[in-house]
Amino acid sequence: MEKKMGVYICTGCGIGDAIDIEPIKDLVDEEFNISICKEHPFLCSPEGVELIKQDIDNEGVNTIIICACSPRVNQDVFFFGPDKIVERVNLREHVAWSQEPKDEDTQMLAEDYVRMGCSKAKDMELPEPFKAEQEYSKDILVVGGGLAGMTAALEVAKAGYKAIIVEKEDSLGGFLKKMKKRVAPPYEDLYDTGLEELVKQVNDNPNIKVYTSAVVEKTSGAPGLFSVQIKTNGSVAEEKVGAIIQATGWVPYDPKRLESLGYGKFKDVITNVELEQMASNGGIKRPSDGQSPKNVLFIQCAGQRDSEHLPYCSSVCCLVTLKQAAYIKEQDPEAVCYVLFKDMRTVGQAEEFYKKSQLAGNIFIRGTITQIGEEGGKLFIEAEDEFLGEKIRLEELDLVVLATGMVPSSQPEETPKMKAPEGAEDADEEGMIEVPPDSGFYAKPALNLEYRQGPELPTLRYGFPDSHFICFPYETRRTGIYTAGCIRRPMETARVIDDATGAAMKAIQCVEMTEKGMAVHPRSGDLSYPEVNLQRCTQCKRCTEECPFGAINEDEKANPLFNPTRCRRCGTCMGACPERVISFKNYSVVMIGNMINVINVPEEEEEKPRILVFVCENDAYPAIDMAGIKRYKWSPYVRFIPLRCLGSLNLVWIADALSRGIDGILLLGCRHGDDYQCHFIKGSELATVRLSKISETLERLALESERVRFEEVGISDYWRIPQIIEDFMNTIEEVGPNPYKGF
Amino acid sequence: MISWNNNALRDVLKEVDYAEEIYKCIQCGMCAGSCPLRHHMDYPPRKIFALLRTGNIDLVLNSKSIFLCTSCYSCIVRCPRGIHVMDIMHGLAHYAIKMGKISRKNTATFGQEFWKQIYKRGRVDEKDLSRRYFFSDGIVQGIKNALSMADMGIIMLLHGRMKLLPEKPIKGIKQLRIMLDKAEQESRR
Amino acid sequence: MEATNQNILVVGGGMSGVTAALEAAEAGYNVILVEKRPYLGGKVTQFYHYFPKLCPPNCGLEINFKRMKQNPRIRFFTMAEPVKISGKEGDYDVTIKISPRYVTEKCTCCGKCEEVCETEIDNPFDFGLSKIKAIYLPHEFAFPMRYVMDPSIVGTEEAKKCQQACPYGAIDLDMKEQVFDIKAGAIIWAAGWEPYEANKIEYYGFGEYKNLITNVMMERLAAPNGPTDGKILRPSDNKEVKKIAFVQCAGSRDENHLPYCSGVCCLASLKQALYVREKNPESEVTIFYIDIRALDRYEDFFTKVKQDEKINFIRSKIATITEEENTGDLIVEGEDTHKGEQIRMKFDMVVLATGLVPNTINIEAPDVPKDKFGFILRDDVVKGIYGAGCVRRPTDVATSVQDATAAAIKAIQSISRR
Amino acid sequence: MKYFLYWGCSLEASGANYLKSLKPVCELLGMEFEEIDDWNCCGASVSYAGARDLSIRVLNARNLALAEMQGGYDIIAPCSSCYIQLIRTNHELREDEKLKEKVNSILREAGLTYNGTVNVRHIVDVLYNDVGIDRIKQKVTRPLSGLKVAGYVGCQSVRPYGEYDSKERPRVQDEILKALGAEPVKFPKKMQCCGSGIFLPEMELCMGLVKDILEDAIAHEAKIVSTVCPMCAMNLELYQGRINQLYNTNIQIPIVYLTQLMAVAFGLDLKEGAFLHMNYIPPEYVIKPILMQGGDSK
Repeated sequence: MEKKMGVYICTGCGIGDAIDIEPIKDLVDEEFNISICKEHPFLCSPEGVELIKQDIDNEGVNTIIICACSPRVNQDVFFFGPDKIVERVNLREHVAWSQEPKDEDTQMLAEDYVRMGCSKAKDMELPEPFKAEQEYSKDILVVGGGLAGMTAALEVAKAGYKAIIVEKEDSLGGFLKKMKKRVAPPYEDLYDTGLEELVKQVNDNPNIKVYTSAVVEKTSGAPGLFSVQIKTNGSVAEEKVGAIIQATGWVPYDPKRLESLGYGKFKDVITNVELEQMASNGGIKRPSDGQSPKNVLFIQCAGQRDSEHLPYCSSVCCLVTLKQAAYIKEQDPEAVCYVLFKDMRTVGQAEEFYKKSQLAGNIFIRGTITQIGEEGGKLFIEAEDEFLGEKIRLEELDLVVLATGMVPSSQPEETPKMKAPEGAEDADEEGMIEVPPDSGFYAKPALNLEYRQGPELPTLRYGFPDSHFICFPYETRRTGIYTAGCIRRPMETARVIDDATGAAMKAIQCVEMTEKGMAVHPRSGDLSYPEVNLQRCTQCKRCTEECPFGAINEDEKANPLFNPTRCRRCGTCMGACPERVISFKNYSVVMIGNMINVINVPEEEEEKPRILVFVCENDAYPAIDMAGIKRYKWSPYVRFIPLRCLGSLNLVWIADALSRGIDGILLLGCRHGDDYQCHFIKGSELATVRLSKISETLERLALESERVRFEEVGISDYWRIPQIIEDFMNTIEEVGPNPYKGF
Repeated sequence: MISWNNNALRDVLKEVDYAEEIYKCIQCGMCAGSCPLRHHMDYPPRKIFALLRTGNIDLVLNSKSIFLCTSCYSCIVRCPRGIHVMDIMHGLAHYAIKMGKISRKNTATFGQEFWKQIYKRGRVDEKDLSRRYFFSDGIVQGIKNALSMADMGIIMLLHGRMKLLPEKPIKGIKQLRIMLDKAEQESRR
Repeated sequence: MEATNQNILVVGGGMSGVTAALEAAEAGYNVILVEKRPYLGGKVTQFYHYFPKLCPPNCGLEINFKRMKQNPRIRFFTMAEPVKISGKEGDYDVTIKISPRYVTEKCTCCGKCEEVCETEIDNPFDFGLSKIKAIYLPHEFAFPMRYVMDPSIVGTEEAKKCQQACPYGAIDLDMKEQVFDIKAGAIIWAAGWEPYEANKIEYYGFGEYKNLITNVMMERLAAPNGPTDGKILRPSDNKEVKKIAFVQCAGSRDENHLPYCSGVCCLASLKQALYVREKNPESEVTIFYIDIRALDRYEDFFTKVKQDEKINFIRSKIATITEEENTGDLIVEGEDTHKGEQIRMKFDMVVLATGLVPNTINIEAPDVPKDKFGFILRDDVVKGIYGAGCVRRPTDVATSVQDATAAAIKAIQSISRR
Repeated sequence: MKYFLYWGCSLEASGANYLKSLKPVCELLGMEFEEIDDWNCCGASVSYAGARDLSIRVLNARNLALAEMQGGYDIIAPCSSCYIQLIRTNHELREDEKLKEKVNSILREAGLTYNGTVNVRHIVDVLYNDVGIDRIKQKVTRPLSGLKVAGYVGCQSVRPYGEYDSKERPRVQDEILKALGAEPVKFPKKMQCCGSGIFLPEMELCMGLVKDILEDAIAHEAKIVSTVCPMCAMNLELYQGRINQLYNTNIQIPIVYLTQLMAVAFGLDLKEGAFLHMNYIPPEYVIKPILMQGGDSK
């Protein structure tokens, strides 16, 4: 596209009072050869916008540089159609509202921002959406045919899409097949599982195809373009799908590990799973003598909330016990059920069901078991009763039920191992270390992805491939692959249904956006995508290793193979690439490099240091905006450059900036570590890792390491912004001016 | 060590009004926290309920707590599970008296005498009630008791706050007794 | 507004409503969203951090608003609410009422009006813990970023003064309530929740004792943009809070108030205990509870909080709170049901962990199944109007978002069934 | 405004000054009373020792049935114990059809039946809601200006059925006191139980309760305590000497009935209208100086 640039400067909101516009107009013309540069006292007014529109119509302007408020506001006002490039220069929050008006330094700051904006606009191209050569599929693969899987498939189908279910057993239903009844809102009663009806609906739906006794042997491709090999009854079928829902459910915690609670030792100690099966198969009987039990004890948290077993709460066991106590009462109204618990966790409206169970005469004891034994064919236990504050003894128990917990089907029985990197301290004798849960090589096989970063979804602790994000619970680290149901976290059936329904939504949304060449969350709708110049690639593998979403495969020569539909457009690959061969149409190493290059670096004698601040545009940038809105003041020597994510930070920018005489470089990014906040998972962490390697560069340039600093800034930390900048300015002052000035 | 006795509760459930509600208790402690005489109780009400659930009825019936209810209704008003805590305490006291387990003799006697007044006359004669209450342990103790309270009596008398004439039974006393007898029979069903 | 029943109407612009709108719009459907407040984001905008990550709610909202700004399929109205719904799945007529904001789209947020305005009102954003000018930006992150004038000054000289101060002619004092009809094929009711009114739990004395606050107020005290700039000071004398109590189940699990468990208050108090411990390092926290309900992996959070020795857990439903008049300290009494002892403890400040009351469908509308507490049930019988988030169950943010995502596909199905 | 006045057993004896002051005050306010013919005791709060719940419901149902038969006016119960037993029974019979049937089957033994049509009211409820603050104010001729009163509510007049007022933070009595020109003081023990029916047998424990209440009232500058229950009045008043002995305190504060203060404020004779001389701790010493300010000390 032949660019015709126009610069429009708003003098409203105090901008006109803070800076002189004429010198800016001059530099736009002189330094960038842009002949159209206009000012308006109220640019976002209809009249202001009209001014721009006229230039578009009459002068053919197609690249518009708006020097006004923050790009976070008035996006709709300054939108002139998809074929126009709009670049925003933030003269309001970052200049007029945070700097001394009519000050020389303020003026220089504004001028630099306009330069950077013009430079950026010059280097930017309109992105063209990615379109694969192959045909896109909008079908959804659902792995797992239990309640979650069937629900997801049905919801997909009801929305007009096709679904394919792959179920490893010979019939649909999953755990529902073992269940007698369901406990669900409004918690007034027990309800039928609805299994038959559900299976019928699935089987009758022409939009759903079911493979039973089947497993996914291989999944290759990318969203919109997945190719799945399904092994079923000795043959292999191939399906093309657009997105995947993994709903492979859970397995009960292995009760053999609960010998201390009498399991395996006493016949009449059983698990809640075993009781459920008995209940649905004709009745609850004592395993020892086949009698119907009169006195039944349920032991809650049989393994759960226990660092030796499952440190987490399994969330459904309280409800399950209440349900099973109801079975026992139904079978024998004279029977008595005791429930030994730590905390009753009947959240929400389920509290009603707890009350109902109490009213049925079931007895709830808060405490911990200290002993279990057998006497005259009956079981007894001793426990510390916290309500009574005394030791208690329960005798004549016919049955003891261990309320065991859920383990995600993704959790391997034993932690897999991998070759330790050189120098790893925790390597074993064979030079192996345990695979961390957030690796694609950790989980048990279910999808068999042909991904360079591993065949399965990375997981959180305890093997749940759940989202780490509170606001984005469907986020996974493999684009277009969503999880649903108890594989994500232990949940009751009502929640499983909701969850699977939501996963269906995400899956169809993904195939729709993918087809249009758009990114999915969090840069939803972004049409840009990374392009690589393979000629200059050195096969260093950094991009393929560091992509947080496993989007890049490798060929046998270790060349990166980009899968644009897997890509989230964070630019981590671009930041990782030492050869600078990865770029987006509107975001590139060169583009940012040129922005750095146009910053005016005064001579040392002028005593006007220059600090470059790379800012995460998702969190730190809004925080700076807020600081401006609060009219906080900070040094006029800083220059902010927003980045898509600090993961896209390329070290060459730091080297370039320092060699140009810029005195210090500050990185403002998200929190990392266990509770990371980076929307691209690893971005800010990778930036710090890269930063740790900058010392080499600094040494080469004979510069002090203090000149580069990373600071964690959350979006609400706007009140810290002035302090962070001041602290850094003080450091730079101590270190002294960059000796490269004027080279 | 407290051992469970599964069947012992049956009688309590029959003999104590609202006793079935003890199962609803979540042991939150609101009842005791709201009770004016909580500091004098051996077991707080919720623990009485927990003990009842174990079937250790004697522990409960021997507890003084069940006689220390001032009928202030705080526990009833505040119980998050809507349990008639006060009524259960009353019922337990009634049952304890019936079973001859009287941990607070004064209160038990006073209450019984009070009821006798009603049964006898349909109304309560305060003077007669206190006389009977003071003399419930025989004449010697009665005189002692009465003397210890004589100052009060005299004050009341002097201020015209003692009815001198004895209360006569109400007109419908006979029918009232029939009704009360029948109510008692019905209660045991 | 095009009259088409291909629209999805989303009622409520909190976390659930915004999510539902975005999920549907990004899949290619047109959404109209109405929000009662003058800005989107709902209740979580007032929160300092989320549990268990202790991260700021604006972080996720920023992403969502960014998604919204560039998505032409969503149209939203603030200060707007539905007043009547009629019709059936695939074909609803909805009457929408928009209250006057008195500030037009011309507002640039320059703040000139606020500078001249002298009248102050109770700041609704801070639950009345602070005052704000009668023309105000609801909060720093408000989206849309636009001022709003409190109706109480409309018609006064003060309002005119504000109008004259505005360099952009953005104040329209003649703005009137607007009522109009739209068509929709499906409706997502995501109107969120209100905190249970703590003064209804009379034995605690909320409203009477200054240093007795609720958990939502605590969020404001901890937030850097709150009334105390994020310092946890007690309201009576701005003293740093050293000894603080959290009273769980303040109204929840209580047949006299909310018989259901509000689901999130345990976790909220665990989180707020950490606020206090972090901001006032010498502080000591006591949490009075019946059961700690930290479901699933939230147990890890509970485990983490328990490790702090200065956070005590006492099993007791607190029975009474009284004020020590000369100091403003609060005395809580109840029974420690673990030790079986009566307790009487003094605190600088007490936080009532009040529960959630659903903003259920309370206007003329087709019948939607609800449980006895007013939570909207989702069944396969009644289609077309779907609850999402805390109108379905008292729950955390992640579950609300999940639920809203589910509601979006349900709404899409209602439209594509036609 | 016609009502049944169910005064119960105490108001003829230990609570005589309550009944005596109530009658002229209510008369002045235009209320008419009728007695329920052949009423019986309500059972008060200690009958449980000798009777089950049903017996007590029956006792009260008999009174309700008699009232219904006799004209069905609202029943005013000035004694809180009577009030709660009557209103509780009424409430339960109205709510629980099965119980009503059972109770009626017993009432039938005496040819009685109760249909649930009578309302049970506390005197405070009637004064506030039927008579109204305005009317009370109109009748005030000797405002109790500056008289700091602890309006003691206690338990059973509001808990748990006192729908006319808050169960935990009642204010109606204080509103009436204000209408009389008095100054009700805020004191946290306003609702703490005095020991009620078990005061006598559990005197040592209950004296502690009363001590707390009175000390609290005094600490909050009350010069006099007003009550609406004969049991409260007696417990608070009669044992002050013993409490001082036991706790080595020096509590002395007059305890009066609300109706006595009303009688004073309405200009009735201190003796023949308010019956202040019947109180053990003479309230005149507190009340007269107040009246002197207003130039009236009759």
